[in-house]
Amino acid sequence: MNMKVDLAGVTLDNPVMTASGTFGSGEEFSEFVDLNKLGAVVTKGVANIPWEGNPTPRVAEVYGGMLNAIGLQNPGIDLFIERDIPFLKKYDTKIIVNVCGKSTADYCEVVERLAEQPVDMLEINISCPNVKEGGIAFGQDPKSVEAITKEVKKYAKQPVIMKLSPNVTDITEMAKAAEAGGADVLSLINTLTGMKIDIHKRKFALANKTGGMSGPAIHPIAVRMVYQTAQAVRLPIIGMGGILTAEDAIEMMLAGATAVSVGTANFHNPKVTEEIVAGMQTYLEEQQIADIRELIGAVQ
Amino acid sequence: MNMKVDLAGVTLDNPVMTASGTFGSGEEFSEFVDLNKLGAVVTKGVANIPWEGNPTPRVAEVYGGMLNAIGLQNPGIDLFIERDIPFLKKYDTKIIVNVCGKSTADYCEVVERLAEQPVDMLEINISCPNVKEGGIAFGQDPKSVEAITKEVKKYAKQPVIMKLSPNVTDITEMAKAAEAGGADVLSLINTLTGMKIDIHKRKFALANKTGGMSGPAIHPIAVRMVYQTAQAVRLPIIGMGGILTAEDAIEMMLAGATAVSVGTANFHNPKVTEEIVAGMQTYLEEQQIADIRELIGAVQ
Amino acid sequence: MSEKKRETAIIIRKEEISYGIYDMWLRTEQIAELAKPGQFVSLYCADGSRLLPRPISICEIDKNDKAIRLVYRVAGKGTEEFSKMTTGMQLDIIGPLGNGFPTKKKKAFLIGGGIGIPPMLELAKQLDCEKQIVLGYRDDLFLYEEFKKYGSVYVATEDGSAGTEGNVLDAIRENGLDAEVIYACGPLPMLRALKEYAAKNQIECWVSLEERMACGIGACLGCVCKSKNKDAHTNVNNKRICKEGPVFLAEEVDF
Amino acid sequence: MSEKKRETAIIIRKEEISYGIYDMWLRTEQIAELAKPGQFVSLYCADGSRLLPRPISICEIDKNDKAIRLVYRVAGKGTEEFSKMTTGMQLDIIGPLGNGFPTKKKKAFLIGGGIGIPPMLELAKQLDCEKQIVLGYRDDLFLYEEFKKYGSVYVATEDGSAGTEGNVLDAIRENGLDAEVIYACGPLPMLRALKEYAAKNQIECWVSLEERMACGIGACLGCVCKSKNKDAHTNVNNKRICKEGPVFLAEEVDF
Ligand SMILES: Cc1cc2nc3c(=O)[nH]c(=O)nc-3n(C[C@H](O)[C@H](O)[C@H](O)COP(=O)(O)OP(=O)(O)OC[C@H]3O[C@@H](n4cnc5c(N)ncnc54)[C@H](O)[C@@H]3O)c2cc1C
Ligand SMILES: Cc1cc2nc3c(=O)[nH]c(=O)nc-3n(C[C@H](O)[C@H](O)[C@H](O)COP(=O)(O)OP(=O)(O)OC[C@H]3O[C@@H](n4cnc5c(N)ncnc54)[C@H](O)[C@@H]3O)c2cc1C
Ligand SMILES: Cc1cc2nc3c(=O)[nH]c(=O)nc-3n(C[C@H](O)[C@H](O)[C@H](O)COP(=O)(O)O)c2cc1C
Ligand SMILES: Cc1cc2nc3c(=O)[nH]c(=O)nc-3n(C[C@H](O)[C@H](O)[C@H](O)COP(=O)(O)O)c2cc1C
Ligand code: FES
Ligand code: FES
Repeated sequence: MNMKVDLAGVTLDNPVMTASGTFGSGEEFSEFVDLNKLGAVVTKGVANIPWEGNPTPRVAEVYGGMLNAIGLQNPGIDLFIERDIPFLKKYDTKIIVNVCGKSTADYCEVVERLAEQPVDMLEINISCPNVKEGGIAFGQDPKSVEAITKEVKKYAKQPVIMKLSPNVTDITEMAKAAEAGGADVLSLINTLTGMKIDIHKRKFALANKTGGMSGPAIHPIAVRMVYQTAQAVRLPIIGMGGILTAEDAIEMMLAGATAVSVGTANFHNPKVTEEIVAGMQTYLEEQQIADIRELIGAVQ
Repeated sequence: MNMKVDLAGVTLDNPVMTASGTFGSGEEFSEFVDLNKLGAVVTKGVANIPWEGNPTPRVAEVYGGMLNAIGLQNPGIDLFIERDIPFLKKYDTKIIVNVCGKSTADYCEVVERLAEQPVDMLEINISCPNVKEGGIAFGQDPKSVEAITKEVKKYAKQPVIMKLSPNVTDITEMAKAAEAGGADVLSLINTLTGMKIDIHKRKFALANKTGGMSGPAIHPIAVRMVYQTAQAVRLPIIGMGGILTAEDAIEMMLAGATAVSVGTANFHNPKVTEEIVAGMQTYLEEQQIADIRELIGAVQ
Repeated sequence: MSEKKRETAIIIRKEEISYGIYDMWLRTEQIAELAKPGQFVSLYCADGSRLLPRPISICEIDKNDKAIRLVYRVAGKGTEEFSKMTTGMQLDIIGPLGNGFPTKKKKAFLIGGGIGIPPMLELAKQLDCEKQIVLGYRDDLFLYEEFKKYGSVYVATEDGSAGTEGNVLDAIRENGLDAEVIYACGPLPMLRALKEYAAKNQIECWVSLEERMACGIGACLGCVCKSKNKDAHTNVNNKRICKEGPVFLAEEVDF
Repeated sequence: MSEKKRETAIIIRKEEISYGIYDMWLRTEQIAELAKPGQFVSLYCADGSRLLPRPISICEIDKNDKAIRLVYRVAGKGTEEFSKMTTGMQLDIIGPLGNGFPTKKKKAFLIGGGIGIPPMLELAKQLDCEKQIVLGYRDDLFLYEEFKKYGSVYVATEDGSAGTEGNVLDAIRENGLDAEVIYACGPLPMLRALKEYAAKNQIECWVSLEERMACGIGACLGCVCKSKNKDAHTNVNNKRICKEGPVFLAEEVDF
């Protein structure tokens, strides 16, 4: 039974990856999960310099999911290279570094710094709804999606994944723009912008007022967008958004994803990524499917 | 304690209405709810002629919500006027007729037919994701939102509510366009486009492939959009999307809604609308708020 | 218009009667009193991630004890949740829903296939006529003994382990049976075959249909089937299975 | 790095000890063994609409019985769910989380306010020094008797119904107490007042902070507080309450 999938020439042992920002750089979760069992670890977004992120409260629970407005707090690329990459190199899994920035130059700086590093792919986050500059602003206009993709590709030595925002009228426009800009892979979806109000205090639940919504509540929207994108472009897709079980991961692949990322579910069950890998294996056995790649886009 | 709110000169006994399409024309639910206790009944969308709607399956459950692709099945305006309006007139509640169409002319025909009818307001659905023509196509482009609003207003004798789609990059653009077109009230949100795949059959759960997602899972997105819209326009807003409890309804008002509509929750508990009215009353008492209108947009 | 109630029922008996098939008696306030054979109830889940109620046919009605019996197969998360509940626990339900079977005084076939068998039991109890009960099983003959009290019972099994090897029509043919009216509930291929058989033999044929539902009370238009004639309520050729059905004259609907 | 486990624990005792305040003992596999005073566990809800675990401080540890004690107030849906569970039921938990209190051999104030009182109990048991326990209540004196075994206990109540009328600092003043180290858990205004008091009197002051959490293990950066110095892990002036905390030297953090 083959569980391997291919993303722009990088072969993952299985399609299960971690979603950026929900898994740190893997260290905290390594107490619960054998990182060697994951297709890839995608790290928390890293910028050219350390970021302090947003004031607290930064997270709030909502029905079937959560809101976050971390604001891309990160230790900066120097400490990341010095500490996080060596940690991940101890494991037999692929390393995908999520990159954030306030300007195109910021992104390019990080990408350039990573060029000689032993990382397998770069995921460019142009879809964070929780920062004022950069982030989502890049991801809601096809022209700027194409432009930033082109720029980043100039500096990148590894395949480039463009991470798209679901807060758009037509996700396929953004996908096509990223393809036109030279992206190697697309990943979707980032969080949907949401809000929660504490009715007793009559105050916003998050200091940032709005936050990015994630978790099983957004899964049907993610599946729809992955399906639409798979119909519109030829690039491989990393599907994410609300994956909680192996069934959800399989659904995402049937919709057209080559690999999947698991985010919020890690907070509900720190062992979930490994359990999803096992559950997908069981499904293949039960359905007598020899190669997991047969699932990709196989919905009728 | 005042529970009354005002929508474009129409005074509702309380802010709780039913969401179009989830409550028929009230008859089926009148076994469970005293319609006299509701602020208004909003009817299922009605077109100039009867529509058969989409093939089945038309509904599917998702985590914390559901998908529907009814496709605006309706008996047409003639039977509606003959049967449904007289039924609702027996009750002491406001009547809001939801209107759908495949072309601007269709909408205008229905609106014109309703001009001399004893209905209190018209809700124009330009945001249904489940029909090929009309529906959402009108609701995702500010120019066409403004144009259709203007057209409809020419024929309308009652105040016009424009119902907006959440499947857009910037809801405030659509809200401003509707305002510019002369809308009296806005209502939001309609359903978010989603998809579910049956992993055992490897088939779409809905015959229509995609469906509109509703229920508590979408509530934080609805609250965010109501808040943003309330900041952007001066029109009163009917807030809806995932309201399951009195707390959810209050949250929606704090975000800026003058009234609220309850949809999917009716399927979970047919008595829920009445219970929400009672729950809101209790909240006002506990918080010693004399007038429910104090809640509108009162989040800090 | 038939009366419906939303109630909190109490589980008064529950057992697994076949692999993955559960038999559950619920004490109701008024639903048992109002119920007719062929109607169904919808069960609400306790888990907040599952909001839509699950439609389950009424298998038996005990008006004295204000109780109804449901027999269901674990098909997903909702039925799994119910299957784990125990005697004494409470369950929110709504019903009775739908029209139910008509009860004619004609020589009858009562035909059930698989998980469509349970609703035929109360019908068998209430029908006052010559009853030939034909049951199609995969293998395990759940409820079989109970049907014997109400008529002559014929069985078909897929694997031939009991009765006729094959389907219910094979059992009818093998036993040389005939009737003036058919009441049937079961998988679509079975119902389609019966519709054809009834048309060919000019027998009145009542079938109970299934569809995905949201409201269960006729308001959402989620659960329609195509009908031969324009439906009086919908004003188009669609009938609501939860309201005008689930039982239809086979010739009047497409399925 | 302290070890953490995700386990399915069993409720071995549960009672309501004050209005809306529950006392629950859980039998664990390894968590009791690993736990220290001032650490917490996070409890997962059974209902699928609530995905994030609820952080609750460890009130007592019984290593022999592999059990931990949690005392919690019903604050919302999650704690309500726990409050309805009964002995013998299972509950998924993760822990022990966070750093816990240091245990110094200095004359100490152990100060708890409201639902911040429970975590001081295990600390009181384990501290080996002169212990002055100062507890601030709204009214009902839950856990009060138990503290008396481990030191001299002083009480402040908002309504003056017991001990000093006012807050814990009022009780300290009224009783003319002093100490070399403070360990405190409770509402923010209390902790802020203690920080100021400690600074003025140059006392070492340890406070246990709260913040909204998602992962509980230091990965999501949801639960930070501002710190005086750059944190070694985050490389900015933010410390993770679930990991570097919840116990901090008051002067090192902003709150
Ligand atoms: C009128 C009617 C009577 C029925 N009577 C019985 C009965 O007596 N015994 C029995 O075992 N089953 C019966 N069913 C089928 C039963 O409703 C489903 O098996 C059940 O809803 C599955 O729920 P789940 O949560 O376990 O499955 P899931 O697949 O997790 O359910 C997801 C959603 O799909 C719906 N759904 C799934 N399967 C069906 C189905 N076959 N028909 C309608 N909705 C479905 C669920 O209600 C739910 O909304 C009946 C269905 C209908 C429409
Ligand atoms: C380190 C730590 C230790 C704690 N120890 C205790 C204790 O020993 N006893 C006790 O009664 N309470 C304690 N709390 C508070 C407790 O976590 C909350 O009361 C609880 O999470 C509320 O959950 P809920 O579902 O009932 O409320 P809801 O308001 O429905 O919860 C919604 C979300 O907000 C979070 N939340 C709500 N209130 C708080 C809060 N005060 N702090 C952190 N998250 C919150 C919930 O975890 C959940 O994710 C502690 C909190 C922290 C951070
Ligand atoms: C706490 C948190 C932090 C996140 N941080 C990042 C980030 O740094 N970069 C990024 O591209 N996405 C980030 N995301 C988005 C996730 O990677 C993912 O796209 C989203 O959460 C949807 O997946 P899920 O529903 O499985 O969580 C974050 C999400 C959460 C919940
Ligand atoms: C079954 C169903 C049918 C609907 N039909 C209509 C409709 O005819 N016209 C319309 O404007 N909205 C329709 N809607 C959208 C609802 O009115 C509402 O905007 C949406 O469901 C969000 O609210 P909720 O989460 O409370 O259900 C329908 C929704 C559902 C679930
Ligand atoms: S389920 Fe709503 S009309 Fe039948
Ligand atoms: S809760 Fe995730 S870092 Fe503390």
